[in-house]
Amino acid sequence: MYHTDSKEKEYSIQTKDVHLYYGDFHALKGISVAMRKNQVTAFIGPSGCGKSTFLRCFNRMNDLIDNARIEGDILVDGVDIYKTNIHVDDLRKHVGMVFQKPNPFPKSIFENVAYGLRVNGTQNKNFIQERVERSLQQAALWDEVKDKLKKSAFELSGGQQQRLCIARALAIEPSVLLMDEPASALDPISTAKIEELIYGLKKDYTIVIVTHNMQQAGRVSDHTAFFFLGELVEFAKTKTLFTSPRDQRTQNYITGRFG
Amino acid sequence: MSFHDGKSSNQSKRLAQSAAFTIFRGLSFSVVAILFIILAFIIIRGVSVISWEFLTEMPRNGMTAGGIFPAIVGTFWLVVGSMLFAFPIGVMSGIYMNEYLKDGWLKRFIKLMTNNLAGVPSIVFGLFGMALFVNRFGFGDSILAGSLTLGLLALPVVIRTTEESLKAIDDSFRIGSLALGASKWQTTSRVVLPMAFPNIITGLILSIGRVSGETAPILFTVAAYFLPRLPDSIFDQVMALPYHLYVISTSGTDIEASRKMAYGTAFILILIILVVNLLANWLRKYFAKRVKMH
Amino acid sequence: MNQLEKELLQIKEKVHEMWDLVTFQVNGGKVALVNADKELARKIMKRGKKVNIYDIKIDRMCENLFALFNPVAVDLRWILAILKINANLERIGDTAEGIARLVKEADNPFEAELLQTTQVLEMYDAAEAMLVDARQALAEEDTELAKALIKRDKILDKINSKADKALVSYIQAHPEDIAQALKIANIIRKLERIGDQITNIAEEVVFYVDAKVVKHRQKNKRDKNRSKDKDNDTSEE
Amino acid sequence: MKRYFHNFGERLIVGLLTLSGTVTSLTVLLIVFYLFKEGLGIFSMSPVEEGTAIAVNKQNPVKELSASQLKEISDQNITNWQQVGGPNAPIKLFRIDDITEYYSEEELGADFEFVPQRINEIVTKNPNILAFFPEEFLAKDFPGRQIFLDNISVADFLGGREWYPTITPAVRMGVLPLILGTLWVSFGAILLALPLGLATAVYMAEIADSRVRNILKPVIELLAGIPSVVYGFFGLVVVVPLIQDIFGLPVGETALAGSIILGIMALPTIISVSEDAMRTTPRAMKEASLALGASKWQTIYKVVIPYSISGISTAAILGIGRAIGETMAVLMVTGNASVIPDSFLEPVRTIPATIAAELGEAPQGGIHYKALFALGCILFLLTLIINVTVDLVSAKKRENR
Repeated sequence: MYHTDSKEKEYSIQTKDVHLYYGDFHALKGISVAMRKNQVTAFIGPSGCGKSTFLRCFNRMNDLIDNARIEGDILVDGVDIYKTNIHVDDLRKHVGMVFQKPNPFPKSIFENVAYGLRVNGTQNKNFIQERVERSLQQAALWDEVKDKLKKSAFELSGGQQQRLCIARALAIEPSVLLMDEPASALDPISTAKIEELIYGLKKDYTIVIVTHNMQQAGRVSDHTAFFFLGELVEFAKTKTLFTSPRDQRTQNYITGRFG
Repeated sequence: MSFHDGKSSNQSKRLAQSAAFTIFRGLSFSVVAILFIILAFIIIRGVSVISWEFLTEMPRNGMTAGGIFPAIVGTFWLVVGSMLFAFPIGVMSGIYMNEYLKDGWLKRFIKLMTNNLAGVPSIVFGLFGMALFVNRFGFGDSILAGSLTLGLLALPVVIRTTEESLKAIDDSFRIGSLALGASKWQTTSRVVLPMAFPNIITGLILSIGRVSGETAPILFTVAAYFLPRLPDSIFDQVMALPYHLYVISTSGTDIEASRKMAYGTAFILILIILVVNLLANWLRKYFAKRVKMH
Repeated sequence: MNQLEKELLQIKEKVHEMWDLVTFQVNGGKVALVNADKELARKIMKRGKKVNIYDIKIDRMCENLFALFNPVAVDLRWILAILKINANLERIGDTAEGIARLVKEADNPFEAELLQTTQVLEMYDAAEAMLVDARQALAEEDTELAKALIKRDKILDKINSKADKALVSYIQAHPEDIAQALKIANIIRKLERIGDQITNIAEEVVFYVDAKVVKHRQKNKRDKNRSKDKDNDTSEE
Repeated sequence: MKRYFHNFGERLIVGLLTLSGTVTSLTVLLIVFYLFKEGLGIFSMSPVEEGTAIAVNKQNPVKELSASQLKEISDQNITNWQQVGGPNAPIKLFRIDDITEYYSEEELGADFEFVPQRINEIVTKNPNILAFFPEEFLAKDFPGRQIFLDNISVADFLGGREWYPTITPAVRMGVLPLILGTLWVSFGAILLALPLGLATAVYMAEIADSRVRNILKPVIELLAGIPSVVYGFFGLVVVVPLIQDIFGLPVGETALAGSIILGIMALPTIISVSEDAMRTTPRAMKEASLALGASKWQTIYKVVIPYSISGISTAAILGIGRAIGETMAVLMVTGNASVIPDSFLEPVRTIPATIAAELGEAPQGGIHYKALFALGCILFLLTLIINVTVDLVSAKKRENR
């Protein structure tokens, strides 16, 4: 039943035998994985294992690196995103991203959220207004900032800035939200807030999150993928992976017995 | 879903981008073209003038024939003299400012002064050199006065180079060394300076290029219009390449006749800069490779 | 409410459902005993299987929670307590099932006098009440109630220790009912065990709420009391 | 003992370093001191050439003349005393060389010992005379009235529209044409260099791939290293004739030629400073923009340029600074006419070029010498303003972060 067409449509991201090279360095080695719609998938693994690189394939952020070369198929909502007629900025509109460190623009809170709309050609003021408000609400930030939308985004705390960045990503209504260690630069309280947010966003978005923090993967994700040395070692339901991993390397990693 | 339907949601956005990029690429290449025109022009016209005689003989016939040997020697001594002055003081100042000077009004003051010195036009150095070294100290027009003036000109460059190189060294190395009980100077001399050395030396070499091409500061402090002999002491006047080029291209006895000499001189000046830049680049790569090997 | 709290709540609900089952087993046992209702006894035994499923389910939920949420402090104590409460409940269920089996296997209804003289029904009442209170103590984080419960276990102990004497005199009076009397003796032992298991639950409640370990202190005290009373009790496993 | 020596050595080194560190500051203070000591001296000097006496007949009501009137008179633009507040009579100009028209050599004496007496006679005889003669010939019993000119005032110096530092009898020292010439040429240069430089910086920092960048970077460095005299030479032999041909001018040495050469010379500064500024834009910020579906170009003008705007301003200001202070190249290509420019196709003269061209001929300690130092002061102040502006701009940038 997993091979029927109707089932295929439930996958938001599918990759088939993806290889990625930085010059001579083989960074990703034949990764095939399928991520369901409206689920949270976490990528874990030691530093340099390729999890961030893989994440950045989904919105073609690796295009920015001069000597990166990619092979294999990556399908987002059934479309091969490395096909030649794909416009990369349209893809990125469709696949939102939140980064490791909060990176608001040096603009006002409002303008930060409106940025994505403006660069994509939206000019209707009312529409922008509404969308900004809704995005901030979705990011659970509205109540904290509604009285200071014109203030600089840098006046917010780190955790608030990160939620602002999430709101910014949500404003252009992506279907997939990529999160590259979104809480690694935050304190535990802010981290908890971000994680709560992820639960809430799950019903509208497909979320892929890279995290160094295994507990975080455990807390927020439905499925977890463990990467090691550019390989996908294990991909399973998070509960399964954390209680009874099949691969010895996964076991060693999640128990902290890494050589 | 719009990202895969073949045509874009934002056609104008893409158009603006390709237009902007085309313009920028065009302008950038025109900058490169300008440089190549200048270089090519002078090299092509100048290279044919170069001969053993041109390099080793005195100028003759109102500087329309012969060579530029005294100017080469003069520039050499000026570079040596100014660097003898600027290197030690500049490097030590840089070390002092980055490693020893604590944040506060003194540091701000010295920084401000250094920045100002860097921005002072070279002709003002010439004026100052004339007032202080030539007249006040009574050195007269001499290699000493010229070297000191050029040295002052190079000083802020050397200081800034040193400072930037030191600043690039991460504080953790200093802290690591201090934590092992090393003194401040031991830390500076054994940890910080060796790491900063490649950048400092590259910067120093580039400042040689700067000094060798300066004309304005030596106009009134050392340069001789025509002096077909070599200097005997540091109180002698000398000819210098850049000034020589200026003279024979604007006020020689027979400007048309000396044009050939001018091309040759300009070529030598460019050659010096090329060599200095290539050397600096090579050193940069060499040191980078060595660091990687460690 | 954060995700951890949601997960904890789910476990809590499961525990309460299990508690319902176990309460039914204990309470039903008394009714079956009095009425010699073999049908009810069978039902109780059947319910035991369901309790076992709950036991495994709750264990699995706790395991996942440990693995995925790394509970600390009160959450950690709660989940540790729940693990043990779960085990104790399951054993209470098992014990109640054992009583039900005795009732089912009994040939004829138990003699009223026998029930009377051994105070087995009073014992039953006390155990039932303790089970209810233990549940309340857990739900309301009431450590006073829990501590009181631990003391109330003595009532069962007392009845238990008196029961031997009562049984001996009953058997001497009614030698024909010896089989019945032995069954009752067995039931009394089992009830006493239920009391101990409820005590364990109460101790876990205190541990979870106050972060205090009361079990050994209580047991030591109890042991001392026992040695003073010079009782030769074998019900402790 | 060893410990003590160790401390001593350490202290010695610190002392040495401190000494070096203060050298720069001392140098700047010395420069300021000498420049201003010499330069300000001009305001306590008379514009009249040292040792020259100016005199009129006693009857003449004119008691004072300004330096500019004096020049007009000697250029014969003013020929009647009325024009300078005197009676309606033609001005009879007398210079010491003219004395031979009045007297024979014998009458002047073999060693010119009778000259003062003869001058007395001439001045007394001619009521409309204006006489210039060396002070050594001024007799003790001089019957005429000597005229003294006011010292050069700051307003005259800065606001004067004429720069004739060597004419007799009285020099004209107005630096306005030089200041305007400097600003004019620099303005032209920046007009050319800024668009080119910024475009190149944007291209190098954001658009070009690393291969192209690795070629461009050393090329720009090379452009920065070429001596100004070589640029001047190139301007002289290529740009100047080209301008002459294209615009059909009598001479090609114009402000335009200066601006072109200075523009090229300012390019490396503008490019490297603004490129560095753009490169400091955090990668995260650019990625955030791209991840929101912005195109590369949108990211450049909406994120990179606003972020690095203070660095870009710094680049522009430094470029202007480079252009203002540049000497040799300008000297060689701008024609050096000290007139206030009103088009780019006229020759102009800049402050640095003036200093370079004239200092060699100015007698030490004289008014011309001092005037050139005063020009140096102006130049120094201009660059000081630029440096302070740069400091303020970059301080603002730090604040923004």
